[in-house]
Amino acid sequence: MSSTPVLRLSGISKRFGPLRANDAISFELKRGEVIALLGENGAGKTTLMNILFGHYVADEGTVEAFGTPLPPGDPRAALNAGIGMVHQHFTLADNMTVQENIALGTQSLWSPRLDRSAARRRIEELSADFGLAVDPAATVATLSVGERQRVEILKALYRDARILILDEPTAVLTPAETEALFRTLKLLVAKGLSIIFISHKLQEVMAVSDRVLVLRAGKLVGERETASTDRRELAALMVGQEVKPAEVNPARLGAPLLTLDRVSTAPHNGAGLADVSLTLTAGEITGLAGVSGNGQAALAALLSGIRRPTGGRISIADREVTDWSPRAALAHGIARIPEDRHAVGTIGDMSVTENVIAEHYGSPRFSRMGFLNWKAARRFAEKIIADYDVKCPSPEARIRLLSGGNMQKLILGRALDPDPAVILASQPTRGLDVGAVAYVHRMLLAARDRGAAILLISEDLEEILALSDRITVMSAGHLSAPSARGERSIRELGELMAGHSGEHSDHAA
Amino acid sequence: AEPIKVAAVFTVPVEQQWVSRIHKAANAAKDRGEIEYVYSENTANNDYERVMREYCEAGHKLILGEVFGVEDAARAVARDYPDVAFLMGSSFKPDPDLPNFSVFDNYIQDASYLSGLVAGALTKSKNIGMVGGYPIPEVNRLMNAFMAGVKEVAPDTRFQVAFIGSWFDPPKAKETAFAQIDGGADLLYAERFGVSDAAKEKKVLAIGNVIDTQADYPDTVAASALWHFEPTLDKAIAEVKAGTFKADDYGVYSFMKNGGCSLAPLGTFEGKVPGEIKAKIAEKEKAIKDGSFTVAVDDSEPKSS
Amino acid sequence: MDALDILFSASFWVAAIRIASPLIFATMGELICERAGVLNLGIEGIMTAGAFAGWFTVYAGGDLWTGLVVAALVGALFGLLHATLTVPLGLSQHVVGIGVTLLATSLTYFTYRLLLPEVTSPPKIEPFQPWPVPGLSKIPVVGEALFTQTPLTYLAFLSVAVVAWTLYRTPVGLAVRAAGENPSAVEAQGISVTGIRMGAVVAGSALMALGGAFLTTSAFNSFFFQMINGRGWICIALVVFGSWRPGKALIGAILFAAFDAYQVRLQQISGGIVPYQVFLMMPYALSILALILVARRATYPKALMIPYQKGER
Amino acid sequence: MRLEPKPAPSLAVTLSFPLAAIVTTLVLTSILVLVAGASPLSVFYLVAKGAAGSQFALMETLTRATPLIFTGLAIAVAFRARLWNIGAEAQLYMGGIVTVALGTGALPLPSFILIPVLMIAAMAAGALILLGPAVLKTRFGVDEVVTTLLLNFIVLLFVSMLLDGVLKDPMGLGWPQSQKVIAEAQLPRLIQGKRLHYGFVIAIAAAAVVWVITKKTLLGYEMRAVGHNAEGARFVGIPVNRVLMKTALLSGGLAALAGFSEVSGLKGNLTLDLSPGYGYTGIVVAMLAMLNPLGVVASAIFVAGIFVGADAMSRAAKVPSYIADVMVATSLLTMVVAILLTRFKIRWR
Ligand SMILES: Nc1ncnc2c1ncn2[C@@H]1O[C@H](COP(=O)(O)OP(=O)(O)OP(=O)(O)O)[C@@H](O)[C@H]1O
Ligand SMILES: Nc1ncnc2c1ncn2[C@@H]1O[C@H](COP(=O)(O)OP(=O)(O)OP(=O)(O)O)[C@@H](O)[C@H]1O
Ligand SMILES: [Mg+2]
Ligand SMILES: [Mg+2]
Repeated sequence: MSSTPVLRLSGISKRFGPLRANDAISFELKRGEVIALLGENGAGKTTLMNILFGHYVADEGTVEAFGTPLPPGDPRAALNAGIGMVHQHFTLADNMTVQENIALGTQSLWSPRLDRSAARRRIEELSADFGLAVDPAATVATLSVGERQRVEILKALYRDARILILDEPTAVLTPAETEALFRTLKLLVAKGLSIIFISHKLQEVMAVSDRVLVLRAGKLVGERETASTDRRELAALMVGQEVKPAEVNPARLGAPLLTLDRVSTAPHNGAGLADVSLTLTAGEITGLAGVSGNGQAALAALLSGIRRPTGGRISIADREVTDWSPRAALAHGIARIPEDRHAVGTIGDMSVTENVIAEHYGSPRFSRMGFLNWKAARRFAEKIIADYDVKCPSPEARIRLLSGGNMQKLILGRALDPDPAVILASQPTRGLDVGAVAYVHRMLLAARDRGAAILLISEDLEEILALSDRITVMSAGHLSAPSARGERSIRELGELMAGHSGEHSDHAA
Repeated sequence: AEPIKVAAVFTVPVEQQWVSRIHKAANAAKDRGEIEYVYSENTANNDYERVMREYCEAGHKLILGEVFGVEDAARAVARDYPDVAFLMGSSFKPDPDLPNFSVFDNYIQDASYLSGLVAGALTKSKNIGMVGGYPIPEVNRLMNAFMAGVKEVAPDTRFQVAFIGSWFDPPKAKETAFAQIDGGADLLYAERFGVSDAAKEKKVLAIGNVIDTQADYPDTVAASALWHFEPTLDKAIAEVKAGTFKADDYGVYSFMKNGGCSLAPLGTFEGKVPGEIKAKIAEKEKAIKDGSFTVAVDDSEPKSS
Repeated sequence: MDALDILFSASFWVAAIRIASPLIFATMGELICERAGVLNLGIEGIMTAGAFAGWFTVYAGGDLWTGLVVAALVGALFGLLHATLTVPLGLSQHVVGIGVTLLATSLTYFTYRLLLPEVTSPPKIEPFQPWPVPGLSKIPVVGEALFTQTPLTYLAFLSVAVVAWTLYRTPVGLAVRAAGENPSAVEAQGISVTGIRMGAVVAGSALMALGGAFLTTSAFNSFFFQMINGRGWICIALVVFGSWRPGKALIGAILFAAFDAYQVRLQQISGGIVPYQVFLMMPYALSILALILVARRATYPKALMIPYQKGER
Repeated sequence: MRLEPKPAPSLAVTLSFPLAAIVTTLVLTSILVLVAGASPLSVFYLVAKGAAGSQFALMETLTRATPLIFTGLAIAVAFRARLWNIGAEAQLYMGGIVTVALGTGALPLPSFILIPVLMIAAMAAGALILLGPAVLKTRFGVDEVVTTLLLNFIVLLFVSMLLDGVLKDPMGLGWPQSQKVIAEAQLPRLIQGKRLHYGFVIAIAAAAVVWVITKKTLLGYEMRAVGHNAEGARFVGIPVNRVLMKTALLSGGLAALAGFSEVSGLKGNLTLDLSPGYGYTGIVVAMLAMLNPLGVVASAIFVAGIFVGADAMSRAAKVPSYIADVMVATSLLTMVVAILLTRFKIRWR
């Protein structure tokens, strides 16, 4: 391995108002090297990468690629210098095809014709070379998250990127997809590319990286050779103290609180439910594993109230519900932690206060005769901020400006506030740092110990295994028979997830 | 003598046929040195009263305009400025209690009738198209007189009547005229700008209205009923000058016998109109002028037949 | 003629295509803007300015084609104003659009009155004449309808082809579409969203101005106040009706124009029993009806009306 | 070029940019006046005098501001919920139609009952006509920008039809105009002999009510939530479609009040030119006010003042009167830029 740095960042600083998102950060990336960038939510990782790529302009500091300085704020220069970036939030045009997304900007804007056949050939070549299977003619909107990520990587490779930046690429991937991604990364490194890889998942960091950089509150606080460190040390570096995994007490089961009886739904971001029966019991966490797109979204939408069943019955505390809506779900004591905290969990341009009362703004607690009681609302916001240790400038701040972890804490606080009977937690820790993950886990376990019935939907098998008292697997809209804690091995679960077993708990149709 | 300060408030641009006649007469008086003349065009009815008041405040002695939509407001202004004379296009009658407020209108049915005689003689298909803006008295009156003229010569003529719902959409007027030509019309009554253009393009004939456009369409416009605002304005100026301005209906000054309207010279069509018709025109014109024949004033909406 | 005969007469379709021509230009212009993510409500004013600029150039002695070039330039200039305010500054596209319409219209009227202070009847020019395409114009009905028009109508059809080709077959068109779908995808590929969007608005505005100029140099021969008379707003509806696709929008424009031509002809044969306003309403009401039918399937540009700021969180 | 938010701007900054906008407008207008061959020096004086230089001028400005306050409020309410109502013009005319339909003698009631009845009826009509596009939007996904825009044409033709038919004034000699409303249906003038009428007072009251609704009530909260993120609002249990319907009703009703107030307070009857585009100008007014209901009052008076002042200036300076609209447009565009600059700093690079 050559030791010439392909990339050098020197003294990068960036402020957003009073906030120092990056504070004098310097490091080098070598040819064929994989650097993992670690840090809590809001530590400044994305900001740093955005500066490197030219989306943001640093207040101070310079970026050099292959020995030449990059002009600040010019993504095109970064691209031309051979830097490719896979953003934390994908930058794909949904209504356009894979090929169009990849070819965008690769030809001179003023050439009279798109060279479509050549583009297609090249995409197919790259797909084959690096194991990035995807149909160039498919519309992006129809692709799974994993496929979209492959498109993003292809975008970079298509432009002959020599340096690839991946911002939390695995946060939204299934374990299988993650493995495929890592295989691709190995191939890339073998071809001499250098990679910067951001993740909150320490086992991934240990698996793929050569070197680890740790950011905390905008500062580079540590640098380790991967071979000479371990997960505990990295976690401690990130958070500034040791992170203890949440402790699990034995479950004390209560009455069944929510029952689905042969419920079907229309497809929703993937498969719909097909004759699904499920009971959530007080004091128990039911873990729902599965490859995304198999009906988890439909189940979450159903329990949130935003979708109605097309068949079957929902009973809550043994009474069948007839009228079903988000309001009805809330009224029946179902707390919802949505999968996508930006799109549906929060209203980004409204304040923290306005967001935390969103589910109960019409209750006597916050309103009187059609008028909002802003004082009570603000008191409630302050309470949640204090109780859940949310870092935010003030209850009046737009919630959009909060980091993912803090946003998630607010959603948690809002959902758990009046001790809900049933909790629906969809991907509750996606994209969160280790500290925040442990925190969310503790809160969920505490709610279970208080007697709530919890449905945990997650693509993170480790999380499912750690928290669930009972595990069921979803595949093609069907549920497997549940298994108790520790009953099935990871391999068995994996096979169920892949749909390799006809073993469904559903009544025969 | 000092020229009289005259201000005009128009609700449409001064190119619009109707207003252009007032504007022309006022400019002529200005050129003769009798008046000082300013105007506001395209004034929305909402702003009309304010503009009138501003002119009154600025010391103008005679205000011209058209108050079809703002009758009450205009009269209120007149009440507030008793020393200013108002000569306004209006469908209503003057009010003796408001001695400084007189009205006029384009009573040119005499000329329209005569132009109808020409049209009746020239249409071969006995099918005439008429394109109007809105069916209001000022328009209906002329159309009806024209139709009466046509029927005098060619009683079995069919009329296609259309309103385009706008004073100012020549392309639309032109399209409508095209449609009427498709429907068999070989002569068009050009109440709106645009109609003569269609006639010219499709090589059919047109009859002009209010202004003479034969110069622009020498092979198309056979005859025009002209409005002359000069008698109306000159009368008013004289009254103001003499200090004898009073509430009056100046409508009659648009009548043929007072020189307020005329049939434009046949010009390029001199040779194309049959002699008997020319004779008939001369005879009717004489009868109108000596009062032995009156063209009916019919303000009802004309319909296709 | 009865109501059905009209539909089979060539002269009716000739009229429909002629009425459609200015709409086609302006609709293509609006379509480009919206495809790039910018709603251009300046259309009505830009058409007015184009109508005047084109006409006046010819009136002042320029030839007809020069008039068109001037019209397009004036349109582009107002487009540049619109684009500067809505794209890099990210101001409300509604306000700026209405402001540009008001500014372009009133400036045009002001200029008209300054340049032609004392006219009592509108000055005329010699407009484009119909130019039957040899051979093709002899085909019954269809040939007559399509190929006995003025050169400007052929140009309108050509503009549809050019816009469609550009959007779907060239790199810049790809960038325009992507800018309207997801600007950050464009930025991430090293293309300036600001540049693409501004370019689209400027080019689109030039086309709108040509639509205006069609009215004064082809459909008619002089300039009038209030000449555009809502045609610009119609084009905005046509873009939606056409689901933001040039071909469909073309069909929409022709359908709308056909309704318009049809109602004029129906008015003649109804004998005044039905109020004429009902006929005038027809094209608008049918447009709404048509929108209801297409709405479900339409996929609008996702980033339409959403300003893009680089590095915004 | 990038925009960076400024930390809470000082009062001086907040005021200086709009001031600069006005100065810019005046300079640009002066250039046009110069081109027109008149002296540009007195433009500022003449505009100010024409807009507020006398009691008459001030009353005229406020008279013209009245309908703009209503339509501005209508737009502000709708845009807050991202209901793009471009059809305030149509709603205004619906208000006018109802006012003359019921106010010309059909309801022989005393003034203090008749006027509220007319207001409610007018609001209902305006609300109803916007409900159509709102339903089409929520049920069929039809873009409301287009439907509300097209309805403007349809309603205007409808008015034209009524004025040729059932609402035609039998004494109107065929002009497309309605009868006058009866004395009981008229809003009194605020000052004898001036045009300013109680519609202005109602407009101010409406602004206050709308302010309370948007800032203090559940509906205001819901509207804002729906406007910012409809999907998120639906998730947390806000009945999005119902909120949009309520918004449409409120917005349409407010715009209709403009029609009511113009007929009942100013014109007395309904004509085809009841509104010279107040519905469209309302958009401008609302956005200048940044959708703040109280700001709408100020911005309506500003827009009206510029128009009235510039119109008077055109006559005093003897330049074509179209300069008034040029000035309104210029001041609007410079003003939105100024408002932006009070809140953001432009950074090159
Ligand atoms: N455009 C912006 N305006 C204001 N603040 C911003 C902006 N972008 C980022 N921030 C703030 O800067 C800090 C660093 O954010 P950044 O996105 O870099 O964190 P991160 O390390 O990527 O976090 P995560 O793990 O959640 O992705 C955060 O506090 C964030 O709120
Ligand atoms: N410039 C704009 N263009 C379009 N819509 C806007 C604009 N500004 C705000 N809105 C919409 O208006 C609604 C309310 O805006 P905003 O969040 O500013 O409310 P607010 O904070 O209560 O207002 P204010 O600052 O007047 O108190 C939102 O639905 C938003 O989408
Ligand atoms: Mg990040
Ligand atoms: Mg994150």
